[in-house]
Order: sequence, then C-alpha cells, then structure tokens
Amino acid sequence: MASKDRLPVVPSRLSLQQMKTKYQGASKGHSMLKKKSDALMVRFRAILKEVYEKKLEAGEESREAMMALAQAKYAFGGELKHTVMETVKDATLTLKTVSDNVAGVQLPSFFKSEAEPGEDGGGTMMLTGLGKGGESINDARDVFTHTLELLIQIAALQTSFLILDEAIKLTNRRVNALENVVKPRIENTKKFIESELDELEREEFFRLKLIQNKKERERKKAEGEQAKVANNVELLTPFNPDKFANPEKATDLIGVAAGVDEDILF
Amino acid sequence: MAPGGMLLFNTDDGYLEAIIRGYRAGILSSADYANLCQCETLEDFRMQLTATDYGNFLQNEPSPLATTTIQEHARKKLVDEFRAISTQATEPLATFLDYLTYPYMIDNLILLITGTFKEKDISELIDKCHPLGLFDSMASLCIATTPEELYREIVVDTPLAPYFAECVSLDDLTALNIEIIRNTLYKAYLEDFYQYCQKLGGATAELMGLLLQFEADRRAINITMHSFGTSLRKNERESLYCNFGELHPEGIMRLARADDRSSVASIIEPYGTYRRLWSAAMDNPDKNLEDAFFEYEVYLAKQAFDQQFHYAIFYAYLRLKEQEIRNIGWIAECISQKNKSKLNKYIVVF
Amino acid sequence: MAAGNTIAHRDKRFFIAVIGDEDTVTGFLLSGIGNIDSSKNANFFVVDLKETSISSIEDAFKRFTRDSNTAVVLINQNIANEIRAEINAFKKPIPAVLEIPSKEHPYDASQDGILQRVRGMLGQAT
Amino acid sequence: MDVLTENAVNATMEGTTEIDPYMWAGVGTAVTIGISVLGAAWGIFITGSSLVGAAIRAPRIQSKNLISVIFCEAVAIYGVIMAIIMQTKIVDATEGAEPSFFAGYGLFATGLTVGFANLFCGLCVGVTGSSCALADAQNPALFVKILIVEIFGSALGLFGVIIGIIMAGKCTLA
Repeated sequence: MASKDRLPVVPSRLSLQQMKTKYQGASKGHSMLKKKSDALMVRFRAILKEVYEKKLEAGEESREAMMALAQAKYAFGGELKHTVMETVKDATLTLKTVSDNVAGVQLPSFFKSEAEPGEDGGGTMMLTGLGKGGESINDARDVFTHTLELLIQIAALQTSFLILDEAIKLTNRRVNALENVVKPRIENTKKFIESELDELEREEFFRLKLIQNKKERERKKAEGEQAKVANNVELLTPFNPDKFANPEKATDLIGVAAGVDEDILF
Repeated sequence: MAPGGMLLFNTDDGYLEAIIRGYRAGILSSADYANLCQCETLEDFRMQLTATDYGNFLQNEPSPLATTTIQEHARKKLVDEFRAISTQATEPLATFLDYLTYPYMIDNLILLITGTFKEKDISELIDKCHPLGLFDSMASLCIATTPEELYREIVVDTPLAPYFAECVSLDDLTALNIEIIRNTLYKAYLEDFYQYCQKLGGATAELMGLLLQFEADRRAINITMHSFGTSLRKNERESLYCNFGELHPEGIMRLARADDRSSVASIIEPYGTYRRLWSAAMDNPDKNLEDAFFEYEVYLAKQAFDQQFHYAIFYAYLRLKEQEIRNIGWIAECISQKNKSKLNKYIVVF
Repeated sequence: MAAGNTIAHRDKRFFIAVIGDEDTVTGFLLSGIGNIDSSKNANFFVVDLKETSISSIEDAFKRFTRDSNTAVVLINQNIANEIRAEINAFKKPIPAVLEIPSKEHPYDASQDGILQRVRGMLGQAT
Repeated sequence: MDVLTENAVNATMEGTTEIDPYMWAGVGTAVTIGISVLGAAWGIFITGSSLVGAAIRAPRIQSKNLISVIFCEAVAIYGVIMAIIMQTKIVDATEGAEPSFFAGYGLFATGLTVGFANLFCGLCVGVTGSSCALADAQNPALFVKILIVEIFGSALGLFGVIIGIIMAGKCTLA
C-alpha cells in the first residue's frame, strides 16, 4: 500500500470517524452525479436523433429554397442579388434565446423574432420586385424563411448538443473520479487507520500481558516470602488498577480487532 | 409605317433591320432547348451551347462553371449585338434604341442611389450595373458622395433627367422607398416611350403600341398584386400606373381600389387577354401569373417579326433575347441543382 | 460554462450571420436577416471561390464568431471545407456554426463535422 | 362645259400644238429611261440594303438573292430597250413634210407608260426582294416561294414594255 493512495491523516479514532463520513458523502455524490449523467444522456440521445433528422431535412429544404430563388431570379432578372444586397439595412429577422435547465445544465433554445417592417426602412425588401417578379420573390422569401426556421432549430439543437456533450463528459469525469480515485483512497485511509489502531491495541495487549506475568511472578515470589502478611496483600489488590482493568480491556480489544478484521475482509 | 414607310424605310434602317433579323436566327430553337435539357452537368451544357449560335463564348471560363457566369456571358453577347446595332443607327432609330436602354439605366441609377445612401464605393457599384444601362456621366459618379450631390450633378446629365424632374423631387429621393422611385421612373419612361412610338406612326406605332400597352398593364397588375400586405398606400399605388394600356382608364381605376387577389381577378375579367392569362396561371399549379405574362410577351414579340419595315423588332428582339437568357439561366440552374422536376418552365421562343 | 454568460441577456436580439455564395446569401437576405451596423459591418459575406481568398473567408468567420451579437453562423459546406481547420478549431457552442448545402453541392452529411460526431454517437447509442 | 373652261382647254390645246413633235418624242424617250432607272435603282437599294444586312449572318443567301437585284436591274434594261426602240422612231422628216403630231404624242405617251410601269415594278420587286432576302436568311425553303411572288412583280414591268412596244410601233415621226 503506497502512501499516496491514502489521505495524510494521523491514525486516530477521530480521523477514522471523519473518514467514515467522508466515504458516505462520496458515495452519495457518486450516485447523484450518476443520476445527473443519466438524465443528461437521455436528453443528449434525444437531441442526437433530432439533430440528425433535422440536418437531413434542412438539406432537402434548402434544395427547395434554392429552386425558389432560381425562380425569383428568373422572374426578376440576374440583378436580383445586387438589388437585395444593396437594400439591406436593418435585420427584420433576429433571434431571441431562452434557456432550458436540464439537471443544472443551461441549454439555450433560439426563437425567431420578426421585427415589424417599418414604414420605410425595414420593409424595403417587401417591395422588391414591385413592378415585376414580386410574386416569385415572395415565394422565395417564404421558402427561405421556412428553411431559416429549421436552421434556427438546428442551431439550438447543435448548441445544446455541444454543451451537453461537454457537460456529460464533465459529469462522467467526476463520476469516474469519485468511483476510481476518491472512494478507494478514503477506503485505503480507513483501512490504514484501522490497521494502525489494531497495531496499537496489540502492542498494548502484549505490554499488559508482560506486566501481568511480571506481576504474577512478583506476587508468587512475595507469597512465598511473605505468606504471613495476607491481610496487607488483600488490602493492596483492590487498589491495583491493572488487576481489574487488564482482563476486561484485553477481551474488549480482541473483540474490536476481530470485528475490524472481519470488516476488512468483507 | 415607320419613317419612310415601305419605300424609304430601307434607306436608313434596312441594313440594321436585316442584321437584327439575322440575330434573330441565332435565337435558340426548341430542338436546341431539348438538347440543353438533356445535359447532366454544366460542362455538358457548355458543350451543347457551342453547337448553337453562342459558339465558344464560354471557352475561356475555368471550370467549374457557375450559372451566373453563363448568364453573364449570354448577356454580354446580347449587349455586344445591341451595341453593334446602335452604333450604326441613324435618327430616328438611334433615339428609339436609346429608349430601349432607359429601363436598364433606371435600374442602374437606382442601384447607385441606394449605394450612395450607404456610402458605398461607387466604382464598385458600377461593376454591378447592367452594361446596357451605362451612361457617359457614370464615371463621374464617383465624385458624388451624398444623394443631393448625386441628384444635382449626375442625374441631370442623364437622359433620365426629365423623368426625375417630372415625378421625383430631391426630398422624395431621401424620403421615399427606393422601389417606389424605381417604379415611378419606370412609369414616366413607359409613358414617354409610348408617346414617342405613336409619333413615329405606321407599323412601329401599331406594334409598339401593343407591346407597350401590355407592358403597362402587366406592371399595373403586378404592382397591385404585390402591394397587398405591404406599406404601399392605395394613392401611392395609383400613381405608379401608366396612363395608357388596355386596362386604361377604367380597369386602372378599379385596380387602384382593389384589396385582394380575387378582386384583381374580377377586375381583369372583362379583358379577354388577361382573363385568359389569369386562368392559365390558376389552372396550372407550376405556373404563376408572371410566367403567363412572360409567355404572352414572347407571343407578342414574335408577332413583331411578322411585319417588315418597322422598329418594333428591335424592341422585340431585346425581349426575346432576355427571355432566352432567362431560359438558359433557368435550365443551367436546374442542371446545377440536379433538380429536373421543374425543368420545363422555360419558354421556347421559336 | 462559457456559454452561460452569453445566454444571460434574455431580451437581447441576436443576429444570424451568413457566409456563402451569392445565391445563398441573397436568399437568406430576402428573409430579412441582413444587417448593416452603424460602422458598416455587414453580417453577411459573399464568397466566390474563384476570387475570394481563403484568408478573407477566415477573417470573416473569425469576425462573426467573435461577435457577441451573433448567435448562429451559417456557412456553405463547400466553403466550410476550405477553412475546415478554422472551423474545427472553433469549439464554443455559441455562436452555433451551421454548415448548409450550397446550390451546386447538395448536402453531404459525411463532411459535416458535427453530424459526423452525431453519427458516431448514434452508432454507439443504438 | 362653261365658257371659261372651254377657253382654257382651247388655249392648252393650242399651247401643246405649238410644241414641236420632236420635243414630245424626245421627252418621251427621256421619261422612259429616266423613270425606269429610278424604279430600278430604288428597287435595288431596298433589296440591296436588306440583302447586305441579312448576308452578314447568312452569307449563303447573297448569290441566290442576287436574282432579286437582277430583277430590279431588268427593269432598267426594259427602259433602255424601250428607249432604243423609241429612239429609232425619231427620224428627221423629209424636206417639206411636217413631222407627225400623232407620232410625237404617241412616243410621249409610250414613255410615260413604260417609265411608270417600270417605276412601280421596280418598287414592287425591290420590296419583295428585300423580304425575300430576309426570309431566305431565316429559312432557305422560303426562297423559291417568295421568288415566285417576285417574278409576278417583275412581270408587271414587262406588261408596260409590251404595251409600249405596240404603241411605239405605230409612231414614226416622219
């Protein structure tokens, strides 16, 4: 067990407790992020399909639009492009955005907003081809506006697609980080603390046993030498903390150690 | 008869008339169109065109060809032909031919005026102008930077000055919608041209009368149909109608009050020609009224070739050739877009 | 996320920019998206592949994508192919860069970077 | 007829008789050739200008349509022939004999007949020839059809010539 795989902590009961809460937190975060990622994924798949279909549809649609434009050029003459380009002033068709919240990710959707054609300025394009070609130009305008609406939808979807893609990657990264780095590390730390604590217990137990043996020997020696001073000995024993504490503590410690060992095993 | 009538027409204009009839022979035939429609790519299209009167006009163009390039070259050919004619013309044919260039001039001027409003570089705009509508003082347009200057310095030197003086004041130039100015000028031009043709008399007056009356009526109907739902007011609309034509005066007055398509239909009902065109356009979903008008225009223009010793063939030739350029553009467009469903929209001239 | 900041203004009007051949541009201008601001910067750029230099297309693309008022940039696919590197380098979600077919070049899904990704993912997903 | 008109007519008659018959004959001849050539020339320029113009786009028509020019030219030749015939009638009267007024007037009338017949024939052929050139340039199949029209037009001059020859045949000045 390399030291970098665990958090730098002083093995103590307190830090063990801390690790346990940390572990719980990490598990909860992991499951929540997993849920978020799933939610995003659902949306993402829906968008994927839609983007794909809409893009192909737009391909068809713009073919139609080009045809309508060709018709307008047919009716108005080749100078249509110059006339149109020179008449441009202010956009009458612009976009508004509204964001949609999916699991904490802001997804924009665009809406077409058409300005009311002004008395002179904005509506200039409306009168193009007044004398000739107006009908075809209007048709072309309609088809193009329709194509544009489709493209606007695609734009929104595509933006969402990119944002979602990014968001999903981020979330998945976090999920994976929690799962593969943070959680094992905490676990390792926990194990480390427990094994350290165990070690301490065993040392203590061993030490106590030694002391007990020594005391036993001393006691036997004393019994043999001063058997007659029995009252004094009886008075002294209750005051010896080792005599009472040692056996209890020893069993306790073994029990805890065994429990931990089981935990580690499972 | 045009000046000189049958006996003296040829003194001045016989040669040019014969030349224009020669050009007319170069107009694509229905067989040519059938061949062009068979093309799969624009390269095929170019090959097919070499077999026609257009010859090698596209040979120096690098591939891939654009439809606009084809159209531009076709137009250039028309312009060359027209220039060849007009440089040899003597009066009064020269004036007549000048009249033919005025519509292009109006369009160019309008383009320049819009450009000046935007403070665009005028020399850049001149490249976009129709070559038939170029006028001498155009080069000096570069000095004009404001609409006022443009009006004072340039417009007064063009042949269009009287039309401007008649109906567009300096204030209008900035206040009115540019499309309204364009149509006002066009109206003034048509009325003037009509007068001039009537003055020439004879077959010219008769045939040009038919053609111009149709043009006037077509504009009136188009303007009416197109003005629904726009900011164009009824009195403004009325001022754009010409003061002659088959619809004039009664139909025009009623058109001025029309509110929707169906009322237009009922207004033109009593006029046989337009009723037929209207129903032709309504019966065929692939065709709109404008297509029907184009067809009728071709029909009228073709009729002009049935008579000799008059000027209307010059006008008719220009119209037919424009239709041909439109056709070529349309077919090329269909080919390049690989969409042949509407290919047959073109109008066979001869 | 970077996008968050730009979406914030709810009532703001965003423009749609176009880079394309003259027909495409004319068509979309007809529907009224054209805008020329006070300093005469147009939100459309006409490309003639025979004449327009690649660098000027790239400049236009950069100008549109950096403009915070632009929400969508439409670009003809055949033109996009010319500046593919620039487009691939552009990663921000807003403005959305949409590749649209041009007149002579019908839509080719295999060239659209975004759609390719979509396809790949759809393949994974299904 | 009232008196005034009668006087005027008489005066004119007297006036014309005062003009020498040779004068009548000479003027008649001049009119024949002059007016015929006018007609031919007019016809040729009407045909010619169209022919030249049409030949620019369709050079093949020029040799074929020369026939229209030749038809016009023929009109001038009729005039020349008539003038020669008439000229043979103008001979010096024998000593003491009066030149015939009948012949003088006759030759004058012949001149007018032939001259104007040829003038109009020339115009007619000119206009049809011009149309023929244009039509041929458009559609070669039309050439023969219009040529027939042209031939009929050309025949008109011949009628004048025939009548002229008959008229001139009766008129010998001395």
